Amino acid sequence: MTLERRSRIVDEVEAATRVKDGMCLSIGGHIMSSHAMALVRRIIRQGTRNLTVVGAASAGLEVDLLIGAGCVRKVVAPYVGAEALAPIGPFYKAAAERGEIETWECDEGMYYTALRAAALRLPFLPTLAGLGTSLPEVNPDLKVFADPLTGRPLVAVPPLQPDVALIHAAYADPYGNVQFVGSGMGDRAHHRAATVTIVTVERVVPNEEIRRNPIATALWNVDMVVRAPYGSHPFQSPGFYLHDEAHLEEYLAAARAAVGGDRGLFDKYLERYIFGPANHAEYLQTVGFPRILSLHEV
Amino acid sequence: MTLERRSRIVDEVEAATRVKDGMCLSIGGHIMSSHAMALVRRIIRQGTRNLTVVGAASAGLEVDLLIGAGCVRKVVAPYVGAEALAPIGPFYKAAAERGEIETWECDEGMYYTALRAAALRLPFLPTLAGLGTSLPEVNPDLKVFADPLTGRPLVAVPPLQPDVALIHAAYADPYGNVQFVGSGMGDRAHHRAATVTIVTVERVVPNEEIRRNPIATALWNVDMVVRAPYGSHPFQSPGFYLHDEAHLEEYLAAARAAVGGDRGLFDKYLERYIFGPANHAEYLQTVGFPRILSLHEV
Amino acid sequence: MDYTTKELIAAFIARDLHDGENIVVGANLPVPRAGVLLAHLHHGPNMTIGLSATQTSLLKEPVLQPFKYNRDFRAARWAESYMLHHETFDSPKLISDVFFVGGIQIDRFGNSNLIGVGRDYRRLRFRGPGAIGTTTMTVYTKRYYLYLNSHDPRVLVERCDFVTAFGWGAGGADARTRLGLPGGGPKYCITPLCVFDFEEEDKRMRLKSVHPGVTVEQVLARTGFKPVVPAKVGETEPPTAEEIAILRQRVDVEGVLRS
Amino acid sequence: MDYTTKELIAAFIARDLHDGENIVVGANLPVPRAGVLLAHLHHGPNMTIGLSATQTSLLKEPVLQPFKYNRDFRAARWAESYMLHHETFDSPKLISDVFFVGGIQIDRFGNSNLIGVGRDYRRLRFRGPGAIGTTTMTVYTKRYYLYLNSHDPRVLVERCDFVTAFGWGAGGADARTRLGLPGGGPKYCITPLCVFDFEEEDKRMRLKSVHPGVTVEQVLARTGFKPVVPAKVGETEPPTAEEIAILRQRVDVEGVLRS
Repeated sequence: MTLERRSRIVDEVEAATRVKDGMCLSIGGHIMSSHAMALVRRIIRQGTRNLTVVGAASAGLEVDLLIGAGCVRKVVAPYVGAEALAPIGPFYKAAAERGEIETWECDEGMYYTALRAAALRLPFLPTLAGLGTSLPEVNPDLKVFADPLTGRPLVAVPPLQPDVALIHAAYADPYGNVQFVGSGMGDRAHHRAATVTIVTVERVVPNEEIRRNPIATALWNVDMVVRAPYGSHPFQSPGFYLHDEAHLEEYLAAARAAVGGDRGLFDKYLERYIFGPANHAEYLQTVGFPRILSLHEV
Repeated sequence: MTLERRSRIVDEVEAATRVKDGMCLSIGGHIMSSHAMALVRRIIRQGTRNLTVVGAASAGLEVDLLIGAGCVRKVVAPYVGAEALAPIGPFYKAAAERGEIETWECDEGMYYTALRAAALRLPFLPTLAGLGTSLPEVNPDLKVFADPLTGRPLVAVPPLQPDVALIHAAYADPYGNVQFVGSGMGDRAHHRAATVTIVTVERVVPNEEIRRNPIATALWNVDMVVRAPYGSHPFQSPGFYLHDEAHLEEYLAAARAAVGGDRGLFDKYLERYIFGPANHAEYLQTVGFPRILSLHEV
Repeated sequence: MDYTTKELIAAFIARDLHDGENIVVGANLPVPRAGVLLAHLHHGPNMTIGLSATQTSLLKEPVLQPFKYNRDFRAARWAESYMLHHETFDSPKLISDVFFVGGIQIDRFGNSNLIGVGRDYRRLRFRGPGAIGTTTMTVYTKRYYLYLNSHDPRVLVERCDFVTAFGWGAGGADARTRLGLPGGGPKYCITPLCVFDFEEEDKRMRLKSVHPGVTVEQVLARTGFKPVVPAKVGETEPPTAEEIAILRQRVDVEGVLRS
Repeated sequence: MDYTTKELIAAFIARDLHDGENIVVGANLPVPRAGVLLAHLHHGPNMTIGLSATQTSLLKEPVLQPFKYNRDFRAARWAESYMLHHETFDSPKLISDVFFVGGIQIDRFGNSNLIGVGRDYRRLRFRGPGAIGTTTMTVYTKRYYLYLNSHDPRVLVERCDFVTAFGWGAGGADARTRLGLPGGGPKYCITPLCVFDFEEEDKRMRLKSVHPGVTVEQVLARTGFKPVVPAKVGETEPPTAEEIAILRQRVDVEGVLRS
């Protein structure tokens, strides 16, 4: 018997081509943590347009960057910002106020309810959240209805199915078994709902290493594994490195100027970090080892 | 500062008194594995009656034993049996055929849907399962209804809330942090739905040991922790010991005779293993070290 | 080549399973279990095998140990990941692509019954073990196989007293889509005598092949309904020497399929 | 005893939290964070502290490090268990007993708005960050606290342009039970000037106490609606020396609450 398991490892350049114009794209992580940035940058570079972006339950500036780069038609995210650095993403705020993007308004609980409905192939799931609020008004996909057993009011949440889920994790073996350092936030919900899952990891590990702690395997059978050390930069990656605040401030200054009417700085940002570097390794080279290694683990 | 955390450790005798006549009691584990038998035996010994027993998604002979001992009014379980040893529990089969117990018919998917509805404090959750089947007829709590968004038929499953959940696990610290060897089957769903959770464990470990692998902590803030080595006997406990087939055969022979009209063997079984021993340690003494130590781990 | 009916069926099942599929293996049905493992070792290196609440690949195991019970924790030794049981049905990515369903009754449209036999649910003549996970699994799996250990007219009935897993309902290729069920429904019904498939239009059970040595008449005499019988009914294809070698040397060393 | 308004508020919050409660601590609201940790170290040895997607007890930590961001993984070093974020809302046993909710608008019935300001949702004058988890959390938590970093008539408004967290709706003690919401609703609204509670019958916001040095008139001048003002409005009780000692020596060593 010499049957061999097929490796699911691809590079970020090839993986990103799986994301096409008009798709629904989810991006895992949580605010300042664990976004598959090597793929997000590549998607901008390849010029993908009209995306529906399902950000993390609380999304960070990766969604803002995609909006600023002109890739986004619609955003699903209960929050887009950078906490104390920026209470709301500059491009997100401006594009929403100007009606340049559509927003699917929900909170985190409703958001996971919608992903779960998709995973279960259900036309809706009910929730108590949203009763008495403006959410069913500003999001007409949410409907108040009477529970068929008791007649009580509930909110019906329709399914939200990403075509592609992008996730950043700590480890994967070549066969699509993925482990996080820590909880993995809400990334399991993305994987379960999405048609295709692409995972970037800090380290590819042998299958034997996965088997040493199988209870830590959070996702299995993911479609593609991309080796991308520092792949969440400028955001943190649990157990590996912290956020690059200086880089995020550089981004925010460029973004704020752009929404104020001067795109010069932002165009330079895009050129320097996204259109210039040929791939993820070149991106890291541009950021530079001194900066990268300054993002300590503890 | 000399604040101290309160220990949640109690013995099985005290813990079982939390279960009162007429309550809804869930029992974790799965078929031949991981039932909190030290508590089940104690509940029989203290003479609790009219229980609604929510067995595991697939329940084993622990539910059958409770029926045989006269503690049960109603059973919720998609399966009650012992696989190849007994395709169906003898007391369960006889009591259901004779109308001596009520059965809340469902399958495993609907069962978890009902527990989830309870955990979420929702009056119902929808499922595709059961459409076109007899389940909504034989279980009038299940209702076919039209999805409020698309008009498609769905089955509404009402909540199922245990008053007390009994769970058997590998380890817990004194503060209610519980870890399994392996998956813990569906026990998290029981804990989330139930008002009170009591966990028997093979070993109580220091809090520091829990902190060494916190991703393995499956339940936290459980209400009581009971130290019960071999507490799942005669069923297996993952990582510790296998099922005691001889004991289960002894039980089955007694149960089969009892449903056939001769309760002698079963009365002896109850006396020997449940009414005789004063506590769990005395039960183990009755079973005996040679038998217990023959239930190897690998 | 000498082989038993159980080995024949295991090989038949194995050939219908595809590389890359995600398939859970129970302990209670040793023949389907052997079929899945044979497929995995024969032509399915990228199959994900669900075993005792874990997922894994068993390619590198020279010999697969049999286990008597579903949750025997010794079978978790090869785990690559664990399945929390309450999450089993949370996504098609977690759910087995393929499933095997037994029945105390199976009707001519592939509906199955695990509740009991009788007219009145409150006074069953024979109480069955319960639906287990079959109601939900058969909603979602890409396809499933009805599997019987004995071919009996009291089991293969015109109409089930109760239905726990919806097959093709009262018939018709759209029986499932009309209800909005995403799964593909029952594909075959496999018994010790034969294999049935389902007629394309009205989804009545149809005799697909008889096992070597079995006649069509024997099947009809032991079947409680009248299946569609094509003009020409072939024989179930015997296992190859390679399949038998894998079965006996790696999958079923204890010879459960030879007993 | 010298103390800042932030320390005063932290102590006020701490006194309202009970031993045994399960409370998640955000990073973005340093004053409520300090209040929760003060309660834990002062009188809550059995509190479960939710921190950076973990649950833990911090009793044995002599000094608690501050963290700027919610998911800073360094705060997971004390983990006893992890919370998968998509399971946060799956059970009251997972959900924080208590929650803190901000708002770009908060109205006189304690409803809050994080969506935006304007009449037309498609053309907001000011787009807010979004509801985060507040819509669902406030459905379930035993009680919650509205918390504002500034006391401003444009924030404390007669009526929110949009509501993301339902407080007491259009008023009435049964406003929440009529909708079937299991949680206890907003208990206090805490600002740099004062603490509001809610009148028992119609649940209008009522001035409960002004912080030392603040007058009722100052509060009214900075509030965009007319709260209920009792004949006698007391002062928010200052922190004790012990509370200040815990805050400065263990909870807030960097002095965020003193800046």
